[in-house]
Amino acid sequence: MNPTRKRRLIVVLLVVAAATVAVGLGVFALQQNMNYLFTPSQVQSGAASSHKTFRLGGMVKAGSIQRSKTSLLATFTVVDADGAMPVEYTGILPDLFRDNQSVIATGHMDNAHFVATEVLAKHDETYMPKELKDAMAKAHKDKPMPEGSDAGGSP
Amino acid sequence: MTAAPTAATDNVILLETRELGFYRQDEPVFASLNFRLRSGELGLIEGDNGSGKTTLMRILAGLLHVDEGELYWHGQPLQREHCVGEVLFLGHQLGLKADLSPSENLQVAVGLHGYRAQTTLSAALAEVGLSGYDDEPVRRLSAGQKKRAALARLVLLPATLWLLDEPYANLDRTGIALVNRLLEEHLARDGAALVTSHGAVSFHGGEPQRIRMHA
Amino acid sequence: MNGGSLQHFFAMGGYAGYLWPAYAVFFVVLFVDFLAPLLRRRRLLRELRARLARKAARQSRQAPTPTEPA
Amino acid sequence: MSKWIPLWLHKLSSPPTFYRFAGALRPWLLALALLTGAIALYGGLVLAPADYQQGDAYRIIFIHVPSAWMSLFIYGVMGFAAFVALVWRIKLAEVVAMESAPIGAAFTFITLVTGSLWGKPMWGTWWTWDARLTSELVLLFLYLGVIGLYHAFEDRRQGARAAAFLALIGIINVPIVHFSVNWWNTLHQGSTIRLLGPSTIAPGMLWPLLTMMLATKFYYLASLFGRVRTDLLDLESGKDWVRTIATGSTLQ
Amino acid sequence: MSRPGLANACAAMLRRDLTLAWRRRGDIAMPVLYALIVTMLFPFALGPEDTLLQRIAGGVVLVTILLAMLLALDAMFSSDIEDGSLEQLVLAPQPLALMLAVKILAHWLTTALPLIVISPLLAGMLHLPTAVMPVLVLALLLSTPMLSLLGAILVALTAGTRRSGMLLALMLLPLCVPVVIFAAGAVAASQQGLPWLAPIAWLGAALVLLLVLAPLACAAALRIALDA
Repeated sequence: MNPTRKRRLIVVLLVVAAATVAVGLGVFALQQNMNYLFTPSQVQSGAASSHKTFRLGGMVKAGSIQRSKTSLLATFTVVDADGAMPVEYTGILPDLFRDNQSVIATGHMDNAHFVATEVLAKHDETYMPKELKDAMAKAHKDKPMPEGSDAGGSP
Repeated sequence: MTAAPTAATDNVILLETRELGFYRQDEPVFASLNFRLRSGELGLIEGDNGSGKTTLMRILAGLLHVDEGELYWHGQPLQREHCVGEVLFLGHQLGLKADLSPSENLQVAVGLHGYRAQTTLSAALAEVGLSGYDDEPVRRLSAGQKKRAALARLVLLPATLWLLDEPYANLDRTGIALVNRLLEEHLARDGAALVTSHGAVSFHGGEPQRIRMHA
Repeated sequence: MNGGSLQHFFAMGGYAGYLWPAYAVFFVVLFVDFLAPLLRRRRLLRELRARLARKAARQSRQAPTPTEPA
Repeated sequence: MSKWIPLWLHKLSSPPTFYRFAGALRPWLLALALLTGAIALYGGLVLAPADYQQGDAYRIIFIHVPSAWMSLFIYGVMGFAAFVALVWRIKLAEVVAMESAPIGAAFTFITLVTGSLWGKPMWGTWWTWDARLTSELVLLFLYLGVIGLYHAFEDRRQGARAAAFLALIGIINVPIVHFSVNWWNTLHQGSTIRLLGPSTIAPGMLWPLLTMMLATKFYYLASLFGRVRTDLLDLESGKDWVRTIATGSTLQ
Repeated sequence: MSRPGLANACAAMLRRDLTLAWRRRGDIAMPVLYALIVTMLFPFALGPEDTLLQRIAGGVVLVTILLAMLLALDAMFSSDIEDGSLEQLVLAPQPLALMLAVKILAHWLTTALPLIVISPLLAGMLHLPTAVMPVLVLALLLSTPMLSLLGAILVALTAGTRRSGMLLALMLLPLCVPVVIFAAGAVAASQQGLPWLAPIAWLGAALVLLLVLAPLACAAALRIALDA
């Protein structure tokens, strides 16, 4: 084998070996649990107890929003499939913040409720006029709009 | 291009250029350069300042990409891998680390290239006249002594083709004689060398092939 | 379209303060992007013409064409 | 090496030919961009109804989303041209790669600013370190790095090759940044327009979006051609064809 | 004539670079001093509040070390370019990528290793809990070689230019974003009592790939940059 080919072969073998090791480590890493967002039921089951500060994600329970008349204090309940967590937050809430809206709140636990330092509203990727939305809502009675997966390629 | 026919026609053609040209910002530095260099032959590249002598050297060394024309090495189109370890290049920058002594510098070069047969480091330093200086950092040597330290690489390392860009610069009379002696010995071993110089060179080991550069 | 609905249009349901700056940025950036090479081209051609004129002047002054340095 | 390239492409890649070709095509491309852009604006700002959730603020998507697409698309074009430039050393490819970078940077900048102007009322924040936003920001830095490296060299062609190399490294980097930031759960919504399955956007909102996408594509080509023409004049200023243009009475 | 083996060539290069670094010991101390000063400034700027300093300690140490390395990065090839040693290296009959890998290793040993050694001190100044220190050092051991490798490619690309300091920072920033995220992620996770192995594994995976690919890219970049 001439030296050029031999050198190329060595390079290719090294790359393949490195890729194998890297894939192995990647698989190992994926098996580890990386959860940076806790749902109310996870918090109640104690999954977040080791954290001081964490993120709470879920839907705003319909009718739970109460705004203070004297300050910017707002309290609401964040729910997921089988858990609920009272949240209190002082500050201006985003426009999209409303009933049944997905939100992410950053903050810490204070006794049984969550004190948020930041509340972000997550909107879905569906765009449609209000009339159409109402019509659709009528069609699938009290079924929430599908929350799309985040696997899309374009921003 | 004028390439005077030389006596050494029986030797193998080591290096050949065909219609070699080079452009900088689309301005030709030189164009259609043709010459053949046989083993045991010295090529003297002549030309004014800015005629592309250094550029040609860097192309032949493989530092610059060939824009136009072809290069042949032993009759084959030149590829980097073919002439690896057979070419020594001495450029304007000598490639010496100022904080290392001449012998330390040479050790690195030997580590990369290996020794030529029957040479030792101290013998090479003695040959270029740097015997007493092998522990002095290069920084403290004079310009001529630095050049000699770089020339010691030619003595020490194995190579077929030497590419020497202005080897006589900064050298005194004995230094010039040293370069000529090294060249003669190299040619006698069937090596070949290309030397650039813008000054007159008196080379005693036979008439060199003269290669004129112009755009 | 009467004045009222035009006003309504520009109000953008209360989001005018966000919407119109976004559109302004879009058009201003693209306009600058489009203009820059045109200006550069004008400058280049002007410089080139000046250079050629200088060269011609030089050549006419020295009757035998001088060798240009590469 | 050039035998792999079809003859017409080889001819087109000669600077004077491309200069004329681009010059002839550019006004048409610009006209198409303006026309489709105007239609899209009318459709997006006037005809399209307000969104059920976001009201009128969603109308920023008509520039934000096409710009975001273009920022990635142009990077793709730049990366491809950079690859061609490095492998085959074709001057035109170098110029296309280098002149795509400022346009890409412009679209990336627009994406970031309009996204910010959209995020404030909708999410409640101007900026969040979410995967898409961060990778878009990194994209901007990559574009700036390519532009900066290109201009750092005295020899333009050498600069182009070095910057092309950087552009290729960057291609690998963008998805990595995206996935690494994805860790921190993402706030940005998913893709609206899907290749597979139905789009989750009403048709009245979709067509202006697609039209605007077309307009930005036309605009990119028009702008690129203008830039490439200028750069070719600069790079080839020693050649006869450029002298003819410079001294010719008509600024063609 | 006898061609020296790869091991000999690597040893010669490594010895050369380490000797050179040792002859200029003062230069090794500079990044360390820089990192100490920058870390010291944080308590002054933010106030000596323990909880706040603790929260930012991991990230501050990482970023400080990144910046200190950036400071020393420019010098990786500059003297070799000035005196022509790099040309000689390119023309040597050894694989350029391997030789560059050795140079990068030498650079890492002389700039990053001293920084890693003092990193517990830096973290201690910001009251990072002692239990987190091993994770921090591990994260640094995996991430600093990546910065050296990525930096080497970019330094090689700018080898033909004169002004490169700011440009280098601009180009390195996007490339080191993922490295910083994962390294800081590991430290933060460990600090919060979470499993921190996953980000460390990602760092390891990236490092293994870069160890092979970066020297090759660096060699290609250098040939482009010298080609003028």
